[in-house]
Amino acid sequence: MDAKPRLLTILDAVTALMMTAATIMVFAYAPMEAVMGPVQKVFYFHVAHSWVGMLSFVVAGIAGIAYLRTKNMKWDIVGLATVELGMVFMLVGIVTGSIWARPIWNTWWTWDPRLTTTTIMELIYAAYLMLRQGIEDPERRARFGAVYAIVGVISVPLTFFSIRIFRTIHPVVIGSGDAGAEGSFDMTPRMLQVFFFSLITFTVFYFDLMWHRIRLGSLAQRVEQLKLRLSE
Amino acid sequence: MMIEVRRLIKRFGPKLVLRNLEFNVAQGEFVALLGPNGAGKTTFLRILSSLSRASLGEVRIAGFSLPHQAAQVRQQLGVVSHLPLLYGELNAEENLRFYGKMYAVPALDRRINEVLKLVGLSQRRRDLVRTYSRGMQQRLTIGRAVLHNPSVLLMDEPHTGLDQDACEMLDGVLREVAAQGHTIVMTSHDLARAAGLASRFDVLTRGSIQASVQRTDLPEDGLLAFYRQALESATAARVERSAL
Amino acid sequence: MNTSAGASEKNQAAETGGAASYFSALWAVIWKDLAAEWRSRELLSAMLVFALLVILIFNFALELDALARNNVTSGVLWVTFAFAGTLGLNRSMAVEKDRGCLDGLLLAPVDRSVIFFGKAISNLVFMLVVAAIVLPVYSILYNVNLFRPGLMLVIFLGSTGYVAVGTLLSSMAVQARTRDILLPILLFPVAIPLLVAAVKASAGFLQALPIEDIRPWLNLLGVYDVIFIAVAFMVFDFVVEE
Amino acid sequence: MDGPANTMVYMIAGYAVIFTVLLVYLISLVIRWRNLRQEEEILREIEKKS
Repeated sequence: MDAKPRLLTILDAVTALMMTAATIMVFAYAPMEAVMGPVQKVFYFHVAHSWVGMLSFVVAGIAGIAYLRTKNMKWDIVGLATVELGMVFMLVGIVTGSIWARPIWNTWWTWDPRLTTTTIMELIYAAYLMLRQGIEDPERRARFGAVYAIVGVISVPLTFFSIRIFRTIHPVVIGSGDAGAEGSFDMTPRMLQVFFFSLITFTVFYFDLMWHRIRLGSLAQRVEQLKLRLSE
Repeated sequence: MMIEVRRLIKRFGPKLVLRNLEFNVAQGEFVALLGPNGAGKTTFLRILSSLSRASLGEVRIAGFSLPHQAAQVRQQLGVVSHLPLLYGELNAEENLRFYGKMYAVPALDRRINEVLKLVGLSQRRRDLVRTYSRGMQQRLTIGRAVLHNPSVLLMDEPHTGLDQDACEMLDGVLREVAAQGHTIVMTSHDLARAAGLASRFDVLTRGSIQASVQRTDLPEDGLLAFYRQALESATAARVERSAL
Repeated sequence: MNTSAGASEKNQAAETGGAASYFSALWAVIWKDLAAEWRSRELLSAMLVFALLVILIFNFALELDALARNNVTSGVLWVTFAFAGTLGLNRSMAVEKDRGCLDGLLLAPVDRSVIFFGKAISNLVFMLVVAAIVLPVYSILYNVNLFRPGLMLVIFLGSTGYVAVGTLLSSMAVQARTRDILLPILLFPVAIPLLVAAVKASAGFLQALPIEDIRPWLNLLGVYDVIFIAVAFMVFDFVVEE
Repeated sequence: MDGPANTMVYMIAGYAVIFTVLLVYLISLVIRWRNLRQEEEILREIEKKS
């Protein structure tokens, strides 16, 4: 498994192509939004990052369940990989959201449900990593990580609803939602195309990165096993 | 057979702690499990006591297999580990009553009296366990383990941390327990102590049982020689294997 | 050997007296926690002193004058309960772990949920005792009447959810190297919806808002309790079994 | 004067953040991969010797 699989190389190339295309589309193809100006273009990648962040945390929960059912270490590697990726993507999502909010809402930060929830998600998965760090035995580490990932992924929608009951000012992009939210806008067909293309691109990017990160995880596991065997 | 273990393998990550261990104990035997530190004695006992799972292999206790029939196995087991498993803020009687309820022991009050008498703590039954000496705690621990009349008693280094007198008293309790027909497996690294108690001696090293001898087959004062020989042959076998 | 005959007898007994022996074991776990605590009062006194200190600090940090108090009382109360709660949860599990009693519990032929519910219920009792002492003290200190049935309900619902998650997470935390600091880090982010709802519902009752305004928060509390009791019940086995 | 607001700076900042973070993450993956490979080789050497 040391050699890089052909399929992965192809996936790398496809991802690179799509990323380039998406970037070009954002800057050259998507129209300028009439009120917000250029900053609106951040939105395409911002939403894509947040989406991938969400996706990866859901995957973490699923990997947790799968680990507890099968006790197969592969699922632990998947869980750790997806949490790490989720943290990176979610961080970008939060920071870009904040940058977008500054000119539009006139503030870097608001305690709106999505912002707050995503921030709490980051904290949950930071706690996940700290929990793992505190446990030497790989089998127990995997078990506890899986349990915490499940607890975490269940608490996230509840967190969202709890803050949702406060009034939100985050624009609801898809669906009619509260139309009065400041900074919402109607997407032209071109905008929609760019938007969905970005989503697809970043989803592909996620799976590409996951593959790499899982390979890294397997390698780390081999090294850890070697160390344990030598310390015997 | 009270305990039947077939081809037991336990790995921690890549580390093989128990390799193809075979172990059988008949009803009423008192087996001393000897071996150097790190041989896997404690791990093996934890698997027998259902606290840890085997990676591979078959474990049957009193006819029930682990881990599928863990609840039935647990009912048949009394366990003494190197920790007391007692609550310091409760007295002897309360500790026993608590465990008695967990095991659903019938006629609990009478049984508690019997057990306290057996381990010689009737006088101090109302004292908090945290005020007990190490030896008294250990005797109560054994009382706790036999409370529900288990058919199998597992003990991990029961003499650890006890002085000479406490050891003698503990041995007295253990002989009495053995005389009641419990099947006992005890790990120990104290050969002299084990020699005075057990009816059978097994040497566990490098993750499997290397040798086993009945007390009756043992020459006078021959346990040490037997133990040394078992360890040496195990080392020799390993050297041979790695030379190949 | 009559082991097989004896076993089937025992099985039958387990089937007929299943519920009775389940609750007898559950009660035994709760009873021994409460009895031990009654002797030493270690945990409760620590929780209480800590809770009162938190309130004292809030007094100076927030300048709890009469006007501010109405708005922040529920927040102060829940921060106090949450902090004191983690203290108790951690200690109650560490006691089991240190003397090997957790192994003792696991060796018993009872369902693992007995251990979980037993520990959770005794933790709940500790939290409620702390609340029962903090509330009157707070009422006297700040001259507000906290004795409203609605608030009691919220405290009960909030504490229930908190100890359900907390007992599960503390049984993981005590098995980690960093156990002294780990529990709050694990517990607070997943308890946020619970705390938000509890604070809001308490504030609603304190300000005598119409019940329609409070109901969403009560619903959220109920949903959180049900979901997390169920989840903790399902995954607790994996936390304690090797 | 009702044209698009001038928010170019924010757009640039946004994309700068996106690409920087992703780049840093990719580099960290590569570095970790290399370090682990080295470590693995060293450990295998030691294992062979013993």
